[in-house]
Amino acid sequence: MTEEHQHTLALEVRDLTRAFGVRKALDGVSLELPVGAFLSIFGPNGAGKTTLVKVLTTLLNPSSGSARVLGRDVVSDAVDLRTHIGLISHNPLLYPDLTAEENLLFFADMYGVEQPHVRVSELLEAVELDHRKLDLTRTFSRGMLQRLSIARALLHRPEVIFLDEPYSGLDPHAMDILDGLIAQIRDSHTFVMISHDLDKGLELCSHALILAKGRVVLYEPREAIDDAAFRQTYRSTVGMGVS
Amino acid sequence: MRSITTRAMIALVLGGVLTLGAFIGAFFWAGVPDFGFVRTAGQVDSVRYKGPFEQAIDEARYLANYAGYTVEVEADGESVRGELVSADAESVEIATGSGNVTIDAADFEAATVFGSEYGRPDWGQKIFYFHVPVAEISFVVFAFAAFYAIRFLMTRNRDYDTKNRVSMEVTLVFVGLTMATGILWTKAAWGVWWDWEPRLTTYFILTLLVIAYFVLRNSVEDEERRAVYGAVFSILAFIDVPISFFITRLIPSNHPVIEGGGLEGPMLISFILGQIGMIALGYAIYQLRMGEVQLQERIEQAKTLLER
Amino acid sequence: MNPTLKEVYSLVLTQWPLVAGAYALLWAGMVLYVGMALKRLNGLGKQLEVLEAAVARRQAAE
Amino acid sequence: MASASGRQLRAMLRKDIVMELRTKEMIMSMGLYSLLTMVVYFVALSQAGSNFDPRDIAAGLLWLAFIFTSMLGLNRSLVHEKDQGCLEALLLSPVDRPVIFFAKAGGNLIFLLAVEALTLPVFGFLFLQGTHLDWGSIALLPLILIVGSIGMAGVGTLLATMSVNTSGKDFVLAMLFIPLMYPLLLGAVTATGGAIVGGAQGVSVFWTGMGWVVGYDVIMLLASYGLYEFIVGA
Repeated sequence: MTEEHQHTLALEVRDLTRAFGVRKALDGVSLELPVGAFLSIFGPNGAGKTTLVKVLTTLLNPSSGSARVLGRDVVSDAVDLRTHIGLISHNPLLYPDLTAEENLLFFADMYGVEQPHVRVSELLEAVELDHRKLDLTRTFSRGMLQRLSIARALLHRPEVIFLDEPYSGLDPHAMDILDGLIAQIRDSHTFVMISHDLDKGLELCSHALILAKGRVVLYEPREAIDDAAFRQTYRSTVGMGVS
Repeated sequence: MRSITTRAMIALVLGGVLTLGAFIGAFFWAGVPDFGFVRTAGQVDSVRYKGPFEQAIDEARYLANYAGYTVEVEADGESVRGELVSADAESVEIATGSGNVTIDAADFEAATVFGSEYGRPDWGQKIFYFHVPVAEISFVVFAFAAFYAIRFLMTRNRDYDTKNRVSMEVTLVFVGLTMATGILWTKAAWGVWWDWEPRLTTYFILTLLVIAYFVLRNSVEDEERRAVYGAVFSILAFIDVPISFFITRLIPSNHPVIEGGGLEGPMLISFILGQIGMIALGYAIYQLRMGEVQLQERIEQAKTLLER
Repeated sequence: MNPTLKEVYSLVLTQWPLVAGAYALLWAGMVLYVGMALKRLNGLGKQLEVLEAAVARRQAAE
Repeated sequence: MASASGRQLRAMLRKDIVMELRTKEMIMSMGLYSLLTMVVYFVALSQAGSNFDPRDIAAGLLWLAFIFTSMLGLNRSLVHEKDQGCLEALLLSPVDRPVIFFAKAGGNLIFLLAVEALTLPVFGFLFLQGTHLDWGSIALLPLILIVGSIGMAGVGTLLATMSVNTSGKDFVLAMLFIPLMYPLLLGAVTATGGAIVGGAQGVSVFWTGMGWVVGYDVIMLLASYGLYEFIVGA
């Protein structure tokens, strides 16, 4: 990894293919994303959005091609890379039989966060859950879980945050809180978000990507996008979905 | 595609001819070995006649098994020869040319029994010419499956997964045939259909493992995950193969073990014929199934091409 | 019959049908399996022909 | 790196134990299941007559209870990880995959041993009263329980990680687990039988069985350790 890359490019994907036999979940995806950007990924079901995020978060290995996140290769520098990225999924990724505090402390241990208790109470305050920190997350509402999930993703101060349909299943109030939280950390982080919601995705993003059948259909910075044409392109890809 | 089926057909015909040849050799050419001896008072048949026998007896009651045999009994310093009528712990009765003689057991000193010895034909041994090759091939194909599993995990190339799966299928066929032929032989040789004996037990476990492999595959949705799980499980399951193979050599077992140099001439030739034939059949089945899988893949490809 | 011969032949009679039966079973199993595989192969071949003809037609039309 | 792995291993173990102590789900279900097995044993043996020696079959019955009980726990422990996608969160953290294996297997081993420690005296109380026991050789029992459970927890964790992703979890786990466990079970039952029967011969039988189980443990744990990364990443 080079210093220069680390500070200019958050994502550097070259000809990335993820295939099993003839079925290709990703088929030659290439893109670059500067640090500090907000990338929204759109596409029909089965377009390869989740696969792309899984490769970038080192959960899946690419079949061919390469991907670098913050200048770190997702295969050879995987362990190092994991300390620099966070994931907020539509699944809370929390243990229902642990309290909010225990959940965060456990993940702080996994990441080796320094002064875990200080960091955890700081984050619990930020997501306004400090009054519920001794309750089992089993008893939490969907919105509270999502907030705690954000705290979990931020524990180790990641530089790139991946969001996998974070708004699905949230009520309007919880959505507002999530919006507020993202706005708070917007400037200091790079975001990669999978979204089904065109309005929301376009509103937040600085770069937009449409995937279909594992290929890049469109990848442009926000300024270059004409909303109507973009919607048209998006709609035409939905027909190409596998489902 | 065609070439695979052609190769398969050649191997199939070759295997068929060779195993048939092994069968003919085994049943009509190779001799029937003897499975112990039976003894009789006189010569009754020349087919399996092994010659006369003499059995020394040191106590009167041991003569009880030899009624009808010619015996020579030493008693009180005298020797009496004739056909044994009866014998027990008290007395021995012998029919001589000059009437029956009864000897008190207390006077008994020694006796010799005379008669003929016959080989008992061991037809069960004929299973050896095909059961053993089938079982061997089941192990060998399983080894191939495990090898492809390792290759798959190393490369993530789907072709190796296909080879692993097809090898396991061929293993299942051969394991099934080994079980079926083995059970019939068990009935012939031991008089029971099944015995929880080390070799049989470990082979039964092997059968379950091969079936479990397919149960596992069928219950996994995602294609790649299915391949990985299948590969990992076939490697773990392969550990039972050496156990099953060597267990008859480690633990006392009723199951016959082939010892080197036991076979000669027609027997050896028939056996080797059977082995080569079975290898050819295994190869043929493997290629046949591979051809089928590849055809299926081509059909899938054509379908996706048309749906585009 | 002489008891000895009876014993000798009884062994021959019980063992030999079982062993020959085992061989017959082996062959029946093999033939059945291979037959089924060949039948499936044949069916797939036909299906492929239909599909490839369709692909050729499609390509000619384009 | 080693210290990081150690910290992560401890964290995962502590998390499993805290969760278990809170819900008591695994211990309760496994413990009750093994007690129910005892009732079934009583029914099964009720026609055996008075002159049969329960010591002859005690080892087999014990391990029968252990193996079925262990499957219950193995399934639970991985379902916990799968339920809310927590396994994914673990995989996202900078942890070596074998550490996850050792943590899960370690947790399972602890719960398995706890249930065995509960079952063993109950079994002895219910079935072995009034029989002659050689306490010198009975003292060897914990050894075979621990060594046997290590193999069960190790291989079981690997297989449960697979079966939790299949349709028909419990059945698939049983189908994979029991045949693979056969060599271990045979050795463990042999050793346990030797310890229960006692005497010089019993002790020698015990060590033979132990040898088998230790050999099995070494081979299977190495294989599971090597293969876990593929399973958990798939």
